[in-house]
Amino acid sequence: MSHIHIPDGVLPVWLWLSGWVIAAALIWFASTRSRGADVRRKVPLVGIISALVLVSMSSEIVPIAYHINLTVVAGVLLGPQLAIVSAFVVQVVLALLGHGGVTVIGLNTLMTMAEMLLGWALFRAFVRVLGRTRVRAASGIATVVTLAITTTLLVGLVAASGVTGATARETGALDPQNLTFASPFSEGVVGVGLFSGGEKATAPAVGLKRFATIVYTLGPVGWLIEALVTAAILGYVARVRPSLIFEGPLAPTERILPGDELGVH
Amino acid sequence: MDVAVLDRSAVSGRSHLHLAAPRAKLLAFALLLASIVVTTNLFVVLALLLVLLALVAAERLPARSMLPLAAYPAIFAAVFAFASAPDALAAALIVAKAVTAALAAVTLMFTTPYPQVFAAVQRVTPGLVGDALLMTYRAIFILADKLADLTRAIRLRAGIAGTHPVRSAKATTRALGGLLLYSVDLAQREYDVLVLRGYSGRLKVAEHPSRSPITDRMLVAGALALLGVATVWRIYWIGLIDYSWMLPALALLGLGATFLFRGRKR
Amino acid sequence: MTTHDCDHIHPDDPNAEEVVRISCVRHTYEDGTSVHLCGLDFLAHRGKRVAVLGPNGAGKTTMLYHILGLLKPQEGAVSVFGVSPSEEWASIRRRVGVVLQNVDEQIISPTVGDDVAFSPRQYGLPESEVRERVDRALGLLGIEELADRVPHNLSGGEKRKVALAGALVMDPELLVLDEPFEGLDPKSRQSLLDLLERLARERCMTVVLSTHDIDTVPEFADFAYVLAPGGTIALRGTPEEVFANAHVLAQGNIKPPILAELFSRLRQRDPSAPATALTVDEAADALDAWRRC
Amino acid sequence: MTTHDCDHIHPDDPNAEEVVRISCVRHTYEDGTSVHLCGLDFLAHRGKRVAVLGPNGAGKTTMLYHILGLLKPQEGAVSVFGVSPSEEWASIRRRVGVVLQNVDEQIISPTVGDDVAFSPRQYGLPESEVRERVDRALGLLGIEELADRVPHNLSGGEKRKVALAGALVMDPELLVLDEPFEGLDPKSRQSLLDLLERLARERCMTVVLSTHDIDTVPEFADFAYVLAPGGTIALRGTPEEVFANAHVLAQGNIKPPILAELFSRLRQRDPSAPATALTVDEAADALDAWRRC
Repeated sequence: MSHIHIPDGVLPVWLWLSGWVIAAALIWFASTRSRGADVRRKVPLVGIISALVLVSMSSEIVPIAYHINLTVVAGVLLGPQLAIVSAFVVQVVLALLGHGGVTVIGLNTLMTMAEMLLGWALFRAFVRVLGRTRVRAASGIATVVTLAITTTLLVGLVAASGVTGATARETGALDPQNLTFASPFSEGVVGVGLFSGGEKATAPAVGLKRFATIVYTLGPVGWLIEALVTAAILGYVARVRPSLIFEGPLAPTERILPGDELGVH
Repeated sequence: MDVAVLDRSAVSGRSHLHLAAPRAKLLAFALLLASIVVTTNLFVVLALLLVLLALVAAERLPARSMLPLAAYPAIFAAVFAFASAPDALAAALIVAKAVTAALAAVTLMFTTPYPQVFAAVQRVTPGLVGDALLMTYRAIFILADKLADLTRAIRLRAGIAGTHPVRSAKATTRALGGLLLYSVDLAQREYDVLVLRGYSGRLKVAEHPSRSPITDRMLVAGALALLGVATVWRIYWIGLIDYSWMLPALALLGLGATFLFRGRKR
Repeated sequence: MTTHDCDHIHPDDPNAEEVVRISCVRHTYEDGTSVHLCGLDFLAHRGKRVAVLGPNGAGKTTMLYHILGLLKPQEGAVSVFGVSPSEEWASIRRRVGVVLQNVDEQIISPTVGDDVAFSPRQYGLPESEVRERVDRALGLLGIEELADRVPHNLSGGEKRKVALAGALVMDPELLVLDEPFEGLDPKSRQSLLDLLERLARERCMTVVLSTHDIDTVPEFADFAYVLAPGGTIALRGTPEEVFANAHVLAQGNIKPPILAELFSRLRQRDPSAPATALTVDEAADALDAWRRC
Repeated sequence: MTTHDCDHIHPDDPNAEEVVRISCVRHTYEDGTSVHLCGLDFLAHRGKRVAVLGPNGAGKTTMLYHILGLLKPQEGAVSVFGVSPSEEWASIRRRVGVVLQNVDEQIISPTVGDDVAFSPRQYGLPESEVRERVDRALGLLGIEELADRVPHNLSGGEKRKVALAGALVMDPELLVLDEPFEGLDPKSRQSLLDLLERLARERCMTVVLSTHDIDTVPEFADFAYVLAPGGTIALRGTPEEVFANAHVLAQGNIKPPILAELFSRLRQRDPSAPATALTVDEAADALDAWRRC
């Protein structure tokens, strides 16, 4: 659930605009706090982890329904400051490839950010509780909890947007009244069947309930897949290169020389 | 997501849109998005979509690669619309808006090399963000290649699909773990190369000048006109609603004319 | 594994068992580049070591990808063990071992032992047999001591050996190697050559490899094929036959081995100079004899 | 660029201008691997082409990384243009051009032209000068027609040329290349050798490169250094001097060039055989003369 697939021009302006404002503030905060050389050294890492998230998002496990996000992995490896930047970068690229709306980049950034930051914090907490030997368990639980929380955030967002009903009137975005229009076909069968104004008085709660039901029934399967993948990946990294996980994201990485240099022991 | 095709088109395409200044294209893109946000009329959105399609056709852009990308968000929009839209009309509007905005974005990316687009973002964001954005884009290619190599290796050594889904899933996940480690090492090497080649905290992108100022002006003027139409229809919708059908009809005529003209030129 | 007699099979011998045959395959890449593997048929017989030579971009890798069923011929036919690899890869993949160019990406497990065990585990062999096979494969390459190491921290040469162990673990009948000598120092190269020779002799394994390291060909190959740019198979034969055709090699942007060049220079100056020798020892013998006579 | 006289500088000549000096540097990696570049000092003088030879894992790349300031010596000293590269890289980096091993990862811009323009743009040169420099660098390598191409569609050899153009665009005084011949076919290799020779001669450029392709050394290098496993600098001198020490090469797991081997075999059989020739032409001359006398 790392981003909302809501197109441009559906959410009310105040909502997506405040998404942009909050996201911009956080990005500004993160980048002013990270002016040091040790952060600059990590810029390629931000780029490459963001690309990894993008690549994994675009390789679907079950076509259309599920793709993995690796947001928790990204959060754990990047730490909070860099994760904020990474979330924004991921959403900009997605939007420019037509994958999501441009106006909702702000909100989507906040969603991805929330996932990365929560994932990072929960992973660290669970590792502290369970110990370093149980990285898999810690990352699995952290992922499920993170996704459950961010899915709830998403439902809350949709509820706040009011796109599902009468409150849309004040935003004007999907005013049922605006949507009724007269066309040359409006008297015919087509008009009545497809383009009639429909049940104008749909209660707001119905749409939201339907949305929430869909998200909460389809969601957990995705959470589980994501948790298994995250656990496997972080378990692997913990085994092969533990310093990446335990020493904090800004610790200098071990320099692995390409090619033939590590043959002598 | 075939990024390689996109990049090739953006860099080596020779249409008018390729000649236009990136700034003009970004401005036109923003105006078009504004029209999509403003409008609440399905016919207006359809007209915008048809105009864009006519543009793609007239410029002979690689529609075969562009349209699937643009249609992709329709799937999610449809899910969202099904879940939350009060009626079929609203649902159709949601899907149409998604596809139109996506087509606009895809048209921009297929006609403008990515650093030119990202340079615009870079100008208004902190250095860290712009640089990360530029590096992300490049890394997508490298990682997509690596992932392809990895899955190829797995296929050769046992095959992914088939009889043991759990074992296959495990293998795929391990491959992702390997890809991650590779990525971390790659990041280090990439930074080394950047420093060796003169990087000191800000990637510099030279802005492409316009090679066709007329196209720039026409693009912006056209986008402004569309925004105007969308706004007028939004404000005076009660009076204009009976004539809404004329917009997509006009756009459709334009699209037809484009094809006719294209055919004759050949 | 018993020892078979795999010697003395000439490519034109009608009784030899064909393992790989490629007839006039054309492949066009997305960007319009076209590789046309034609001219002569490519053949590899049981127990033979076959080298594919050619300059950068001639289509060596394309050819190997066709053998592995990774590409589907748009024209012409490929047959491996009598079937089309692109259509029935699943039925022959246990009989084929592969090491592609970038060994880095072919190592997919957290330890060397696990990685070598990848294929047998995927095929669902019992764990005891898996372990036995892994030990055997590591032993063949002489890298038993690496079993518990993390592949990411190995040197390039070691990684190549691990990948090779992973390819040999299922006792394949056909081994396909893309540029296996790249990045190996002389000692590692020599031990790889010895291993391939042993596998071909003792197990009747067919080995197909691509290389542009021409100097290893006389030491390695029973037969060599030379690709000209664009994929045309310009030459085939034993290394001696191939290297005798210096002008075809030159057309294909292939530098003949240094010794072949030296002997052809000597013959230019003095027609009594001996015929081309392909190894240093033979060359020293020949020159010594030439001087004495 | 004017032509200088860069010839006839012997490494022990006190008047020669030192560009690089490495004295007994030790580097220990986190996993405990230690490389000790000691034994003899490594020196590279202005206008000279210096080859670093050694088997896999001897520390060739480690040595180059020290020259480039990417590693900081824990012991010993490195000096490039008189300063320590790990501390003052910014002050010398305009004078150094680099191509590392994985060229794929070093091409970072969307078109070849932009990529070659990377360094001058980063240094803030005016756009007109940037363009002029890019054209010149592309011209040097004969790849002007690639300027508008997308790098990821290029062949391996083309990518290597693009990376080299990017390294040459600032007219560096020192060029550092890690295994530049890897993956090049004979023709591309020869044209790279010719270019390096021209750069060293006409522009007095110092070239330091690592390779395990021993046969290119006589053609390429003014001086060669041989690293033994562990990083010890076992030998230095002109290619002739180095290859005369066959036993040191053998200890360092380096196979001497084929011709050197041939001549040493001949001398074993017949002490009157000529001294080692390093190119095919010289060898043919020497053998011809030997036979006649």
